[in-house]
Amino acid sequence: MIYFLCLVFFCVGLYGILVKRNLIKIIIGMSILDYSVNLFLVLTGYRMGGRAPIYDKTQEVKNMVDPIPQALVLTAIVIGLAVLALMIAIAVRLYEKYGTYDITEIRKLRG
Amino acid sequence: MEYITLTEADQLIPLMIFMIIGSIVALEIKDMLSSVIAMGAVGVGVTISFLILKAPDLAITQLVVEILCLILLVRATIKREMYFPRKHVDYLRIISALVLIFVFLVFSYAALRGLPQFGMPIMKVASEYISRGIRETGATNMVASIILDYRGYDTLIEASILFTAVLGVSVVLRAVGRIRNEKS
Amino acid sequence: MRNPKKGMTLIVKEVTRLTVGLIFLFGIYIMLHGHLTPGGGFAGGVIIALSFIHIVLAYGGDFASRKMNLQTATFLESLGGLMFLLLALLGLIFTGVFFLNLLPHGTPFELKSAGIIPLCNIAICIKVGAGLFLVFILLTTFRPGGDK
Amino acid sequence: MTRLLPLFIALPLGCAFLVNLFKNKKAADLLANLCTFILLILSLATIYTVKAHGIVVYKVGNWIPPIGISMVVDGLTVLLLVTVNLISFLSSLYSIGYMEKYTAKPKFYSLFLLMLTGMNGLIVTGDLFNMFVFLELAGVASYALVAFGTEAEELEASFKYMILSSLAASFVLLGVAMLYSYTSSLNMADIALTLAQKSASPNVTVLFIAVLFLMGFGLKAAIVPFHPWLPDAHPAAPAPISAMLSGVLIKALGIYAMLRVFFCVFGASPLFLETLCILGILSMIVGVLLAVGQWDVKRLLAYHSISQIGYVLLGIGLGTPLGILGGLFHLFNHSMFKSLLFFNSGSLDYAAGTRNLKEMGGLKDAMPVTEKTCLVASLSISGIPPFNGFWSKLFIIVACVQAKHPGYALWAIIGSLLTLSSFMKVMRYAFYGMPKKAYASLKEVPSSMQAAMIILAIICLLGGVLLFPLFRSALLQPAVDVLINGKNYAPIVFSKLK
Repeated sequence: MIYFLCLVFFCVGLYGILVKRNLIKIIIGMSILDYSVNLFLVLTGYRMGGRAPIYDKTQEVKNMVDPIPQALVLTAIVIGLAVLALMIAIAVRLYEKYGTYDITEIRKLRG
Repeated sequence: MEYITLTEADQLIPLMIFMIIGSIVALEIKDMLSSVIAMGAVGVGVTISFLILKAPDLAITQLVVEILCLILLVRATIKREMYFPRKHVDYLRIISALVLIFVFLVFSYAALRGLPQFGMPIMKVASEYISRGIRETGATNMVASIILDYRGYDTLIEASILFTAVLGVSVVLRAVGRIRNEKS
Repeated sequence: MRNPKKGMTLIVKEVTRLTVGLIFLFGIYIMLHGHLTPGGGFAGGVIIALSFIHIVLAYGGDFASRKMNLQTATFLESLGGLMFLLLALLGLIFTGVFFLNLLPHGTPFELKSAGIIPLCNIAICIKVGAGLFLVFILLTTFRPGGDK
Repeated sequence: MTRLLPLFIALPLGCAFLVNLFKNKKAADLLANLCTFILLILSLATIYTVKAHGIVVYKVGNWIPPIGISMVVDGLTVLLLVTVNLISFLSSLYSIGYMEKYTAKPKFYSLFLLMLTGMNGLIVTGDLFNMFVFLELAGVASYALVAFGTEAEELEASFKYMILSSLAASFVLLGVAMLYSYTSSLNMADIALTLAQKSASPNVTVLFIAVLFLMGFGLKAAIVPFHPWLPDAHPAAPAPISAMLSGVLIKALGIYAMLRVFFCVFGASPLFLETLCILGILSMIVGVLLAVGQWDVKRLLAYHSISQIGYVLLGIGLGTPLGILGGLFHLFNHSMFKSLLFFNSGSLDYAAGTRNLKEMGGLKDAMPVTEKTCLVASLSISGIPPFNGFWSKLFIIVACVQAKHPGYALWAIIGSLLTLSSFMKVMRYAFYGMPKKAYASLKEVPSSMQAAMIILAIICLLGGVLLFPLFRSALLQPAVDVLINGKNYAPIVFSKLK
């Protein structure tokens, strides 16, 4: 059930990318897509009643959650940030060339 | 005295619904600044879910990245013309996208049932990390020992991706792209 | 500071002056304790970049670019990358294994432990901090080139 | 040699960091070319290593694979490594002259080397998540390179490419996440073993993950339903980058990753092979039909890339040894002649200042080297006998007939004829015909660009040599064996670890 909700979240991002015509909205859709995939990865690593995967000096820790998805998501967050920064830069430069963020106005090339 | 204990699933489902609504708002609202801020709310929702899922590393990182994203997006939208004339709505595009998404969701619903249930990962490799990690790497934070030792190679490349993106931004935003010689 | 017209109001500037140091220190703390507590080089780097961005937002672009110009940021970024790569190559040079954690591991729960992990954190932190600050500065100081 | 394996990643990465700091253009030229040249030598050396020791597994950080990341070098890897590093060396050679027209040359080389790192790393790795990370590295570098000229069209093409390509990466990551949840491992060999144990017949979950991967890598490879970004992105980039993108990037990121995941991890089911054949034929025909009407040289070439990728997929999709041999050989050949064609178009653009065929004409006398090499490449891509393109197409068509799919063979021949007609148009309008007055004072391009074109033309001419038993057993046959015995991948990798 939770997995499914996470994929619904994914599809909202997908919808944004496929349908919207504002460059910034497309970028927002892209980052929603990133969030949902990251969340999905962390969800798969969760263990019922688990603890954070960090050892403690005072008490013995059992039942840690899976640390691998967390490590992967850390990498994925950084990649998402990098792509987002580049996208914003290109969108800003496109705005400078065309004076708009509307994708239907920006259409010199045909598909 | 009795406490009503909420399981993680109980806490997560309302949060997920909040995030889904937030992201729909972010995509559909007309005002760009509100849209960016709605996305910020979604990002904070993701941060809280990371906390609930016992991933403090991710929560910290997600929060600071979120702040940075918001600053960059606000920079990109502020002081810019955001007027969109109402053209005819492209219904064909919307309907085909919705059909695609519907098929995707139905297919995924069937596929998700094959996965292990929520809260019970298999943890074949992970249990080895947990049992041997502190001895083999000396780090008490398991996530740090994975990203910088067991899978440090990934992190090297990840850092290079950020480097590439920064380089890309500086390349894209350079004032003059080509050297033109006006002979003809 | 010198030019009161630039940037935001006086209140914001004063508050910034008080908090920026704390934010910066917090970033360094997060970075150094990455192998013991949640956080790590990446989060630390972003926080440090944010502390600089904070100054730029409050005082305007010119002030910060005097303090930390683009050349320095580019240099630091490449340096961070090279440092990280060098740490990975140390293993290859000395033992023939890429990415070997060859420094002594020390006792767990102490700051000086876990071999190369803290060093990697520092390298990532320098790189990320410089890189993200560079992105922000480039986007802020970007002026349309004229041809439309 | 095994110890030097990490250099495929470390060397270009280190050079990329260093080049970025340079101010001097000459020093940047020298360092970048030296780096790609060393990588070419290293990749040639891997041929002998694999021939001598069989498959090579390298443990990063000395962790045993399901725990750490491994690098795996087998026949398929070697074929791709040689192709990628050969083209990248020639592209960097070509860039010495060509990139004088752009500003910020050191940054160009830095991005170029980062893209090369991404491709090399993706080819060498044996870990699924690592593959995703390298996919993104090569991707992000290529987005920036497509927008390198910062003209409006280039930025637009880059944005479109970036959106679709990031979408592809998200699909791949979702696939990796589901596969991790399902098998609790990230190492490809380990996943293959677990999947084989879990169930013999494919269930819905595995099918869904496979579809996610197919969509992700298909978008990267620009197979027909997923192609719209390619004809914009490839022409927009500077010519050496177009050559890299069309010549090797779509193959390393799309085709290679797809083959590795499907043949070695999921196991090639007949359903998958059938899908490949159909997608291949679709790409072949749609690509070439869209190409015929084009007047922009680079756009025409980009459409032909889609079409030629179709041939590769068709050959591999047949699943017979001969078909796979033809497909992989065509992959190698296509890298060579398509890079050469993009170099030619870059030279035309460099000298004449236009990419529109209607504006050119009679450049034969002014640019003899470009004309001769372009002729070789055109004949090669159309499949005319002595050149390399003929042999691989012949193999694919014969394999189609052998596998009792004469219909497929017919489509392949039709595609080939259409290709021939469209390249006759290029030669006719660009080089022959009436010389135009505006181009009377044209000179041939700088010598570094000429050298790159001549080397590639010689490879195109002599490409058929690779089919002789001596060379074939070194380069092509091991790659074919990997795909045919995809199921043995996991056991061999684990036996090497013991």
